Amino acid sequence: MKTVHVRYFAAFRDATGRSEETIASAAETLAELFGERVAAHTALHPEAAARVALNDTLVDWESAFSDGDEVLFFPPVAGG
Amino acid sequence: MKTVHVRYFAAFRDATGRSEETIASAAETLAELFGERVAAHTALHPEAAARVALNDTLVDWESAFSDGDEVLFFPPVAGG
Amino acid sequence: MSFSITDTPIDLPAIRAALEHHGCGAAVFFEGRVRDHNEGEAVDRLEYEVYRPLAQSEGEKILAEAAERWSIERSVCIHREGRLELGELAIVVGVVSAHRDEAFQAARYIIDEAKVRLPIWKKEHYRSGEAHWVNCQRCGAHAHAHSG
Amino acid sequence: MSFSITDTPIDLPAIRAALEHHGCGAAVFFEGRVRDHNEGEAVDRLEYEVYRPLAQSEGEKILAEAAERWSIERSVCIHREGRLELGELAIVVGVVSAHRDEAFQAARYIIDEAKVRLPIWKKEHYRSGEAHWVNCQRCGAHAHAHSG
Repeated sequence: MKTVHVRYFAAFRDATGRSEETIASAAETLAELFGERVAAHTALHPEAAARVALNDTLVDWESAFSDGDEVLFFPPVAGG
Repeated sequence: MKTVHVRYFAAFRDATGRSEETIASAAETLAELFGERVAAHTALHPEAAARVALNDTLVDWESAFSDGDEVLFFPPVAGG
Repeated sequence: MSFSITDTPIDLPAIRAALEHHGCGAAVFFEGRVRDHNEGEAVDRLEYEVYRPLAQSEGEKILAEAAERWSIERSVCIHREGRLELGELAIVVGVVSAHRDEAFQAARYIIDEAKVRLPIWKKEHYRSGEAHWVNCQRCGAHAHAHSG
Repeated sequence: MSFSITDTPIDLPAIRAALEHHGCGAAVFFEGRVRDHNEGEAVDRLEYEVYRPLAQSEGEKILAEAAERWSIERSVCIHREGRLELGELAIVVGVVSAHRDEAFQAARYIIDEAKVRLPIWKKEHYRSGEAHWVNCQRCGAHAHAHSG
Protein backbone atom coordinates (compact mmCIF):
# COMPACT_ATOMS: atom_id res chain seq x y z
CA MET A 1 0.00 0.00 0.00
CA LYS A 2 1.18 3.46 -0.90
CA THR A 3 0.00 6.62 0.73
CA VAL A 4 -0.71 9.44 -1.73
CA HIS A 5 -2.10 12.91 -1.49
CA VAL A 6 -4.88 13.41 -4.06
CA ARG A 7 -6.30 16.74 -5.24
CA TYR A 8 -9.56 17.28 -7.13
CA PHE A 9 -10.35 20.30 -9.32
CA ALA A 10 -13.49 21.97 -10.61
CA ALA A 11 -16.18 19.37 -11.45
CA PHE A 12 -14.18 16.62 -9.74
CA ARG A 13 -14.09 18.67 -6.55
CA ASP A 14 -17.85 19.19 -6.76
CA ALA A 15 -18.36 15.44 -7.37
CA THR A 16 -16.21 14.31 -4.47
CA GLY A 17 -17.24 17.11 -2.16
CA ARG A 18 -13.59 17.81 -1.32
CA SER A 19 -10.57 19.46 -2.84
CA GLU A 20 -8.07 16.95 -1.45
CA GLU A 21 -7.65 13.77 0.53
CA THR A 22 -4.83 11.54 1.67
CA ILE A 23 -5.44 7.90 0.91
CA ALA A 24 -3.81 4.50 0.99
CA SER A 25 -3.94 2.66 -2.31
CA ALA A 26 -2.91 -0.68 -3.76
CA ALA A 27 -3.28 0.63 -7.32
CA GLU A 28 -0.32 0.35 -9.67
CA THR A 29 -1.18 3.02 -12.23
CA LEU A 30 -2.84 6.41 -11.97
CA ALA A 31 -5.74 5.07 -14.03
CA GLU A 32 -6.28 2.39 -11.42
CA LEU A 33 -6.00 4.96 -8.66
CA PHE A 34 -8.68 7.06 -10.34
CA GLY A 35 -10.83 3.93 -10.70
CA GLU A 36 -10.59 3.42 -6.93
CA ARG A 37 -11.65 7.02 -6.37
CA VAL A 38 -14.66 6.55 -8.69
CA ALA A 39 -15.62 3.56 -6.58
CA ALA A 40 -15.20 5.57 -3.37
CA HIS A 41 -17.18 8.65 -4.50
CA THR A 42 -20.52 7.83 -6.06
CA ALA A 43 -20.84 11.18 -7.85
CA LEU A 44 -17.37 10.95 -9.43
CA HIS A 45 -17.43 9.70 -13.02
CA PRO A 46 -14.77 9.08 -15.62
CA GLU A 47 -14.36 11.84 -18.21
CA ALA A 48 -12.95 11.22 -21.66
CA ALA A 49 -10.69 14.27 -21.65
CA ALA A 50 -9.62 14.16 -18.00
CA ARG A 51 -5.90 14.46 -17.31
CA VAL A 52 -3.64 13.62 -14.45
CA ALA A 53 -0.53 15.25 -13.01
CA LEU A 54 2.03 13.72 -10.70
CA ASN A 55 3.90 16.19 -8.49
CA ASP A 56 2.96 19.10 -10.78
CA THR A 57 3.89 17.39 -14.06
CA LEU A 58 1.29 16.15 -16.53
CA VAL A 59 1.77 12.43 -17.05
CA ASP A 60 0.19 9.47 -18.80
CA TRP A 61 -2.69 7.69 -17.06
CA GLU A 62 -0.71 4.45 -17.22
CA SER A 63 2.14 5.96 -15.19
CA ALA A 64 3.07 4.37 -11.90
CA PHE A 65 3.26 6.41 -8.70
CA SER A 66 5.18 6.21 -5.46
CA ASP A 67 4.49 6.45 -1.80
CA GLY A 68 4.22 10.13 -0.81
CA ASP A 69 3.39 11.42 -4.30
CA GLU A 70 0.90 14.19 -4.92
CA VAL A 71 -1.65 13.29 -7.60
CA LEU A 72 -3.82 15.94 -9.32
CA PHE A 73 -7.01 14.86 -11.07
CA PHE A 74 -8.04 17.39 -13.73
CA PRO A 75 -11.48 17.23 -15.33
CA PRO A 76 -11.61 18.33 -19.01
CA VAL A 77 -10.19 21.85 -19.28
CA ALA A 78 -12.05 24.82 -20.74
CA GLY A 79 -9.75 27.84 -20.77
CA GLY A 80 -9.97 30.86 -23.03
CA MET B 1 -9.83 62.56 -81.10
CA LYS B 2 -11.27 62.41 -77.62
CA THR B 3 -10.51 64.85 -74.87
CA VAL B 4 -9.89 63.21 -71.49
CA HIS B 5 -8.88 64.38 -68.08
CA VAL B 6 -5.99 62.26 -66.77
CA ARG B 7 -4.83 62.02 -63.13
CA TYR B 8 -1.51 60.60 -61.90
CA PHE B 9 -0.88 59.28 -58.40
CA ALA B 10 2.19 58.70 -56.23
CA ALA B 11 5.15 57.50 -58.34
CA PHE B 12 3.30 58.31 -61.57
CA ARG B 13 2.82 61.89 -60.38
CA ASP B 14 6.52 62.12 -59.55
CA ALA B 15 7.42 60.67 -62.96
CA THR B 16 5.21 63.02 -64.95
CA GLY B 17 5.81 66.02 -62.72
CA ARG B 18 2.09 66.69 -62.54
CA SER B 19 -0.98 65.37 -60.78
CA GLU B 20 -3.32 65.90 -63.74
CA GLU B 21 -3.57 67.00 -67.34
CA THR B 22 -6.24 67.33 -69.98
CA ILE B 23 -5.23 65.78 -73.27
CA ALA B 24 -6.54 64.91 -76.71
CA SER B 25 -6.02 61.28 -77.66
CA ALA B 26 -6.66 59.00 -80.62
CA ALA B 27 -6.18 55.88 -78.44
CA GLU B 28 -8.97 53.31 -78.35
CA THR B 29 -8.19 51.57 -75.07
CA LEU B 30 -6.88 52.76 -71.72
CA ALA B 31 -3.73 50.67 -72.28
CA GLU B 32 -3.11 52.61 -75.50
CA LEU B 33 -3.80 55.88 -73.72
CA PHE B 34 -1.24 54.99 -71.07
CA GLY B 35 1.23 54.07 -73.83
CA GLU B 36 0.81 57.57 -75.28
CA ARG B 37 1.49 59.08 -71.86
CA VAL B 38 4.64 56.97 -71.51
CA ALA B 39 5.77 58.36 -74.87
CA ALA B 40 4.97 61.91 -73.76
CA HIS B 41 6.70 61.74 -70.34
CA THR B 42 10.23 60.31 -70.51
CA ALA B 43 10.31 59.41 -66.79
CA LEU B 44 6.99 57.53 -66.89
CA HIS B 45 7.38 53.77 -67.22
CA PRO B 46 4.95 50.88 -67.36
CA GLU B 47 4.47 48.98 -64.09
CA ALA B 48 3.34 45.38 -63.95
CA ALA B 49 0.82 45.95 -61.17
CA ALA B 50 -0.46 49.36 -62.25
CA ARG B 51 -4.23 49.78 -62.41
CA VAL B 52 -6.59 52.15 -64.08
CA ALA B 53 -9.92 53.68 -63.10
CA LEU B 54 -12.45 55.34 -65.32
CA ASN B 55 -14.69 57.89 -63.61
CA ASP B 56 -13.88 56.44 -60.16
CA THR B 57 -14.43 52.80 -61.12
CA LEU B 58 -11.58 50.33 -61.48
CA VAL B 59 -11.67 48.89 -65.00
CA ASP B 60 -9.73 46.64 -67.32
CA TRP B 61 -6.82 48.12 -69.25
CA GLU B 62 -8.48 47.02 -72.48
CA SER B 63 -11.57 49.12 -71.74
CA ALA B 64 -12.54 51.85 -74.17
CA PHE B 65 -13.13 55.41 -72.98
CA SER B 66 -15.22 58.33 -74.11
CA ASP B 67 -14.79 62.00 -74.73
CA GLY B 68 -14.94 63.84 -71.43
CA ASP B 69 -14.00 60.84 -69.25
CA GLU B 70 -11.75 61.13 -66.24
CA VAL B 71 -8.95 58.53 -66.23
CA LEU B 72 -6.94 57.69 -63.09
CA PHE B 73 -3.58 56.00 -63.45
CA PHE B 74 -2.61 54.13 -60.28
CA PRO B 75 0.92 52.82 -59.79
CA PRO B 76 1.20 49.55 -57.81
CA VAL B 77 -0.51 50.01 -54.46
CA ALA B 78 1.14 49.49 -51.09
CA GLY B 79 -1.41 49.98 -48.35
CA GLY B 80 -1.31 48.52 -44.86
CA MET C 1 7.56 36.11 -24.14
CA SER C 2 5.34 36.59 -21.16
CA PHE C 3 2.61 34.33 -19.84
CA SER C 4 0.57 35.13 -16.77
CA ILE C 5 -2.60 34.47 -14.83
CA THR C 6 -4.42 37.35 -13.18
CA ASP C 7 -7.35 37.60 -10.82
CA THR C 8 -7.93 41.27 -11.70
CA PRO C 9 -9.14 42.64 -15.06
CA ILE C 10 -6.63 42.10 -17.86
CA ASP C 11 -4.61 45.27 -18.42
CA LEU C 12 -4.65 45.85 -22.19
CA PRO C 13 -2.52 49.01 -22.18
CA ALA C 14 0.21 47.09 -20.35
CA ILE C 15 0.05 44.33 -22.96
CA ARG C 16 0.28 46.89 -25.75
CA ALA C 17 3.25 48.55 -24.09
CA ALA C 18 5.04 45.20 -23.79
CA LEU C 19 4.54 44.68 -27.52
CA GLU C 20 5.87 48.01 -28.77
CA HIS C 21 8.77 47.20 -31.04
CA HIS C 22 9.92 49.36 -33.92
CA GLY C 23 11.23 46.35 -35.82
CA CYS C 24 7.72 44.92 -36.03
CA GLY C 25 5.31 45.87 -38.78
CA ALA C 26 2.59 43.51 -37.65
CA ALA C 27 0.69 42.94 -34.43
CA VAL C 28 -2.11 40.43 -33.94
CA PHE C 29 -4.28 40.35 -30.85
CA PHE C 30 -6.83 37.76 -29.88
CA GLU C 31 -9.34 38.48 -27.11
CA GLY C 32 -11.57 35.87 -25.58
CA ARG C 33 -14.56 37.63 -24.06
CA VAL C 34 -17.39 36.44 -21.85
CA ARG C 35 -20.27 35.75 -24.22
CA ASP C 36 -23.92 36.07 -23.24
CA HIS C 37 -24.86 32.65 -24.56
CA ASN C 38 -23.56 29.13 -24.91
CA GLU C 39 -25.30 26.25 -26.60
CA GLY C 40 -28.66 27.95 -26.39
CA GLU C 41 -28.45 29.02 -22.74
CA ALA C 42 -28.34 32.65 -21.61
CA VAL C 43 -25.13 33.17 -19.68
CA ASP C 44 -24.99 35.64 -16.80
CA ARG C 45 -21.37 35.41 -15.67
CA LEU C 46 -18.42 33.03 -15.56
CA GLU C 47 -15.99 31.68 -13.06
CA TYR C 48 -12.53 30.47 -14.01
CA GLU C 49 -10.65 28.10 -11.76
CA VAL C 50 -6.94 27.90 -12.48
CA TYR C 51 -4.33 25.54 -11.18
CA ARG C 52 -1.59 28.12 -11.26
CA PRO C 53 1.65 26.13 -10.98
CA LEU C 54 0.90 24.00 -14.05
CA ALA C 55 -0.96 26.72 -15.95
CA GLN C 56 2.11 28.89 -15.66
CA SER C 57 4.60 26.29 -16.87
CA GLU C 58 2.31 25.01 -19.62
CA GLY C 59 1.55 28.56 -20.78
CA GLU C 60 5.25 29.40 -20.98
CA LYS C 61 5.80 26.20 -22.94
CA ILE C 62 3.13 27.18 -25.47
CA LEU C 63 4.70 30.62 -26.02
CA ALA C 64 8.13 29.03 -26.44
CA GLU C 65 6.77 26.59 -29.01
CA ALA C 66 5.23 29.44 -31.00
CA ALA C 67 8.51 31.37 -30.92
CA GLU C 68 10.32 28.31 -32.18
CA ARG C 69 7.91 27.63 -35.04
CA TRP C 70 7.45 31.17 -36.32
CA SER C 71 9.74 34.12 -36.66
CA ILE C 72 8.04 36.39 -34.14
CA GLU C 73 9.60 39.08 -32.01
CA ARG C 74 7.48 39.08 -28.84
CA SER C 75 4.39 37.38 -27.48
CA VAL C 76 2.11 37.83 -24.50
CA CYS C 77 -0.68 35.65 -23.15
CA ILE C 78 -2.73 36.53 -20.08
CA HIS C 79 -5.58 34.44 -18.70
CA ARG C 80 -8.08 35.61 -16.17
CA GLU C 81 -8.98 33.78 -12.98
CA GLY C 82 -12.07 34.09 -10.77
CA ARG C 83 -15.43 35.70 -11.42
CA LEU C 84 -16.06 37.50 -14.74
CA GLU C 85 -19.04 39.48 -15.96
CA LEU C 86 -20.41 39.62 -19.53
CA GLY C 87 -18.05 41.26 -21.99
CA GLU C 88 -15.00 40.95 -19.74
CA LEU C 89 -11.74 39.63 -21.14
CA ALA C 90 -11.08 36.00 -20.27
CA ILE C 91 -7.85 35.72 -22.25
CA VAL C 92 -5.72 38.00 -24.38
CA VAL C 93 -3.01 36.85 -26.78
CA GLY C 94 -0.73 39.37 -28.49
CA VAL C 95 2.07 38.71 -30.97
CA VAL C 96 4.32 41.10 -32.89
CA SER C 97 6.57 40.25 -35.83
CA ALA C 98 8.18 41.90 -38.82
CA HIS C 99 5.53 40.50 -41.19
CA ARG C 100 1.91 39.64 -40.70
CA ASP C 101 1.79 35.99 -41.66
CA GLU C 102 3.92 34.93 -38.71
CA ALA C 103 1.95 37.04 -36.24
CA PHE C 104 -1.38 35.58 -37.39
CA GLN C 105 -0.17 32.00 -37.31
CA ALA C 106 1.56 32.28 -33.95
CA ALA C 107 -1.43 34.01 -32.31
CA ARG C 108 -3.73 31.32 -33.62
CA TYR C 109 -1.45 28.57 -32.37
CA ILE C 110 -1.19 30.11 -28.90
CA ILE C 111 -4.94 30.46 -28.37
CA ASP C 112 -5.68 27.01 -29.81
CA GLU C 113 -3.14 25.35 -27.54
CA ALA C 114 -4.10 27.45 -24.52
CA LYS C 115 -7.70 26.31 -24.80
CA VAL C 116 -6.85 22.63 -24.67
CA ARG C 117 -3.69 22.49 -22.58
CA LEU C 118 -3.96 24.96 -19.71
CA PRO C 119 -5.38 23.51 -16.48
CA ILE C 120 -8.23 25.99 -16.37
CA TRP C 121 -11.91 25.27 -15.84
CA LYS C 122 -14.90 27.40 -16.64
CA LYS C 123 -18.15 27.45 -14.71
CA GLU C 124 -21.02 29.11 -16.50
CA HIS C 125 -23.71 30.75 -14.43
CA TYR C 126 -26.95 30.93 -16.38
CA ARG C 127 -29.73 33.43 -16.19
CA SER C 128 -31.92 30.51 -15.08
CA GLY C 129 -29.92 30.35 -11.84
CA GLU C 130 -28.19 27.10 -12.75
CA ALA C 131 -24.44 26.76 -13.11
CA HIS C 132 -22.36 24.17 -14.96
CA TRP C 133 -18.73 23.37 -15.42
CA VAL C 134 -18.36 23.67 -19.17
CA ASN C 135 -17.47 20.49 -21.05
CA CYS C 136 -17.83 18.46 -17.96
CA GLN C 137 -21.45 17.84 -17.20
CA ARG C 138 -21.91 17.30 -20.90
CA CYS C 139 -19.26 14.65 -21.43
CA GLY C 140 -19.95 12.80 -18.19
CA ALA C 141 -21.83 10.08 -20.04
CA HIS C 142 -18.81 9.11 -22.14
CA ALA C 143 -16.54 6.42 -20.79
CA HIS C 144 -12.92 7.45 -20.83
CA ALA C 145 -10.24 5.35 -22.40
CA HIS C 146 -8.03 5.02 -19.36
CA SER C 147 -10.49 3.92 -16.69
CA GLY C 148 -10.47 0.21 -17.41
CA MET D 1 -19.12 47.16 -40.71
CA SER D 2 -17.16 50.34 -40.82
CA PHE D 3 -14.34 51.33 -43.15
CA SER D 4 -12.61 54.67 -42.97
CA ILE D 5 -9.52 56.65 -43.87
CA THR D 6 -8.08 59.09 -41.37
CA ASP D 7 -5.34 61.70 -41.48
CA THR D 8 -5.04 61.77 -37.69
CA PRO D 9 -3.75 58.95 -35.45
CA ILE D 10 -6.01 55.90 -35.46
CA ASP D 11 -8.26 55.93 -32.40
CA LEU D 12 -8.01 52.43 -30.92
CA PRO D 13 -10.41 53.00 -27.99
CA ALA D 14 -13.07 54.07 -30.49
CA ILE D 15 -12.49 50.90 -32.52
CA ARG D 16 -12.75 48.80 -29.38
CA ALA D 17 -15.96 50.54 -28.38
CA ALA D 18 -17.45 49.86 -31.80
CA LEU D 19 -16.64 46.18 -31.37
CA GLU D 20 -18.18 45.64 -27.93
CA HIS D 21 -20.83 43.00 -28.36
CA HIS D 22 -21.97 40.61 -25.66
CA GLY D 23 -22.86 37.96 -28.19
CA CYS D 24 -19.24 37.73 -29.29
CA GLY D 25 -16.76 35.49 -27.52
CA ALA D 26 -13.91 36.28 -29.89
CA ALA D 27 -12.20 39.43 -31.09
CA VAL D 28 -9.22 39.54 -33.45
CA PHE D 29 -7.26 42.71 -34.14
CA PHE D 30 -4.58 43.25 -36.71
CA GLU D 31 -2.35 46.31 -36.51
CA GLY D 32 0.01 47.37 -39.27
CA ARG D 33 2.71 49.53 -37.70
CA VAL D 34 5.49 51.64 -39.21
CA ARG D 35 8.58 49.44 -39.11
CA ASP D 36 12.10 50.78 -38.76
CA HIS D 37 13.44 48.77 -41.69
CA ASN D 38 12.48 47.47 -45.11
CA GLU D 39 14.58 45.30 -47.35
CA GLY D 40 17.76 46.19 -45.51
CA GLU D 41 17.22 49.96 -45.38
CA ALA D 42 16.70 51.92 -42.18
CA VAL D 43 13.32 53.64 -42.36
CA ASP D 44 12.76 56.99 -40.67
CA ARG D 45 9.12 57.71 -41.44
CA LEU D 46 6.39 56.99 -43.97
CA GLU D 47 3.94 58.88 -46.06
CA TYR D 48 0.67 57.36 -47.24
CA GLU D 49 -1.14 58.81 -50.21
CA VAL D 50 -4.76 57.73 -50.50
CA TYR D 51 -7.24 58.22 -53.30
CA ARG D 52 -10.17 58.50 -50.97
CA PRO D 53 -13.24 58.02 -53.21
CA LEU D 54 -12.10 54.62 -54.44
CA ALA D 55 -10.36 53.60 -51.23
CA GLN D 56 -13.65 54.10 -49.40
CA SER D 57 -15.79 52.11 -51.81
CA GLU D 58 -13.22 49.35 -52.20
CA GLY D 59 -12.71 49.14 -48.42
CA GLU D 60 -16.44 48.82 -47.82
CA LYS D 61 -16.58 46.11 -50.48
CA ILE D 62 -13.84 44.12 -48.71
CA LEU D 63 -15.67 44.28 -45.36
CA ALA D 64 -18.91 43.21 -47.04
CA GLU D 65 -17.16 40.25 -48.67
CA ALA D 66 -15.75 39.15 -45.31
CA ALA D 67 -19.18 39.39 -43.70
CA GLU D 68 -20.62 37.29 -46.48
CA ARG D 69 -17.99 34.57 -46.27
CA TRP D 70 -17.76 34.21 -42.49
CA SER D 71 -20.27 34.37 -39.71
CA ILE D 72 -18.95 37.50 -38.00
CA GLU D 73 -20.88 40.06 -36.03
CA ARG D 74 -19.00 43.32 -36.67
CA SER D 75 -15.86 44.49 -38.43
CA VAL D 76 -13.84 47.69 -38.57
CA CYS D 77 -10.97 48.72 -40.82
CA ILE D 78 -9.22 52.08 -40.58
CA HIS D 79 -6.29 53.15 -42.74
CA ARG D 80 -4.09 56.11 -42.04
CA GLU D 81 -3.24 58.85 -44.55
CA GLY D 82 -0.34 61.33 -44.59
CA ARG D 83 2.89 61.37 -42.61
CA LEU D 84 3.58 58.65 -40.02
CA GLU D 85 6.46 58.20 -37.59
CA LEU D 86 8.03 54.90 -36.48
CA GLY D 87 5.72 52.70 -34.47
CA GLU D 88 2.55 54.54 -35.52
CA LEU D 89 -0.47 52.61 -36.68
CA ALA D 90 -0.87 52.50 -40.46
CA ILE D 91 -3.91 50.23 -40.48
CA VAL D 92 -6.09 48.53 -37.90
CA VAL D 93 -8.51 45.70 -38.61
CA GLY D 94 -10.87 44.45 -35.93
CA VAL D 95 -13.43 41.64 -36.12
CA VAL D 96 -15.75 40.15 -33.51
CA SER D 97 -17.70 36.93 -33.76
CA ALA D 98 -19.24 34.28 -31.55
CA HIS D 99 -16.32 31.89 -32.14
CA ARG D 100 -12.66 32.47 -32.85
CA ASP D 101 -12.17 30.68 -36.14
CA GLU D 102 -14.40 33.10 -38.03
CA ALA D 103 -12.80 36.17 -36.46
CA PHE D 104 -9.29 35.00 -37.36
CA GLN D 105 -10.19 34.11 -40.92
CA ALA D 106 -12.14 37.28 -41.60
CA ALA D 107 -9.44 39.54 -40.12
CA ARG D 108 -6.82 37.84 -42.25
CA TYR D 109 -8.94 38.20 -45.37
CA ILE D 110 -9.57 41.89 -44.73
CA ILE D 111 -5.91 42.81 -44.26
CA ASP D 112 -4.78 40.66 -47.20
CA GLU D 113 -7.31 42.24 -49.54
CA ALA D 114 -6.74 45.76 -48.20
CA LYS D 115 -3.05 45.52 -48.97
CA VAL D 116 -3.56 44.69 -52.62
CA ARG D 117 -6.83 46.41 -53.49
CA LEU D 118 -6.98 49.80 -51.78
CA PRO D 119 -5.66 52.69 -53.90
CA ILE D 120 -3.05 53.64 -51.31
CA TRP D 121 0.64 54.31 -51.87
CA LYS D 122 3.47 54.31 -49.39
CA LYS D 123 6.57 56.46 -49.62
CA GLU D 124 9.39 55.37 -47.36
CA HIS D 125 11.79 58.02 -46.09
CA TYR D 126 15.11 56.44 -45.22
CA ARG D 127 17.63 57.47 -42.65
CA SER D 128 19.99 58.04 -45.56
CA GLY D 129 17.81 60.95 -46.66
CA GLU D 130 16.47 59.17 -49.71
CA ALA D 131 12.78 58.40 -50.21
CA HIS D 132 11.08 55.81 -52.41
CA TRP D 133 7.57 54.85 -53.31
CA VAL D 134 7.44 51.26 -52.12
CA ASN D 135 6.99 48.62 -54.81
CA CYS D 136 7.34 51.18 -57.51
CA GLN D 137 10.94 52.07 -58.02
CA ARG D 138 11.69 48.40 -57.59
CA CYS D 139 9.36 47.01 -60.20
CA GLY D 140 9.97 49.76 -62.74
CA ALA D 141 12.21 47.48 -64.75
CA HIS D 142 9.42 44.96 -65.38
CA ALA D 143 7.35 45.41 -68.49
CA HIS D 144 3.63 45.26 -67.75
CA ALA D 145 1.28 43.06 -69.64
CA HIS D 146 -1.08 45.76 -70.80
CA SER D 147 1.30 48.31 -72.31
CA GLY D 148 1.64 46.82 -75.77
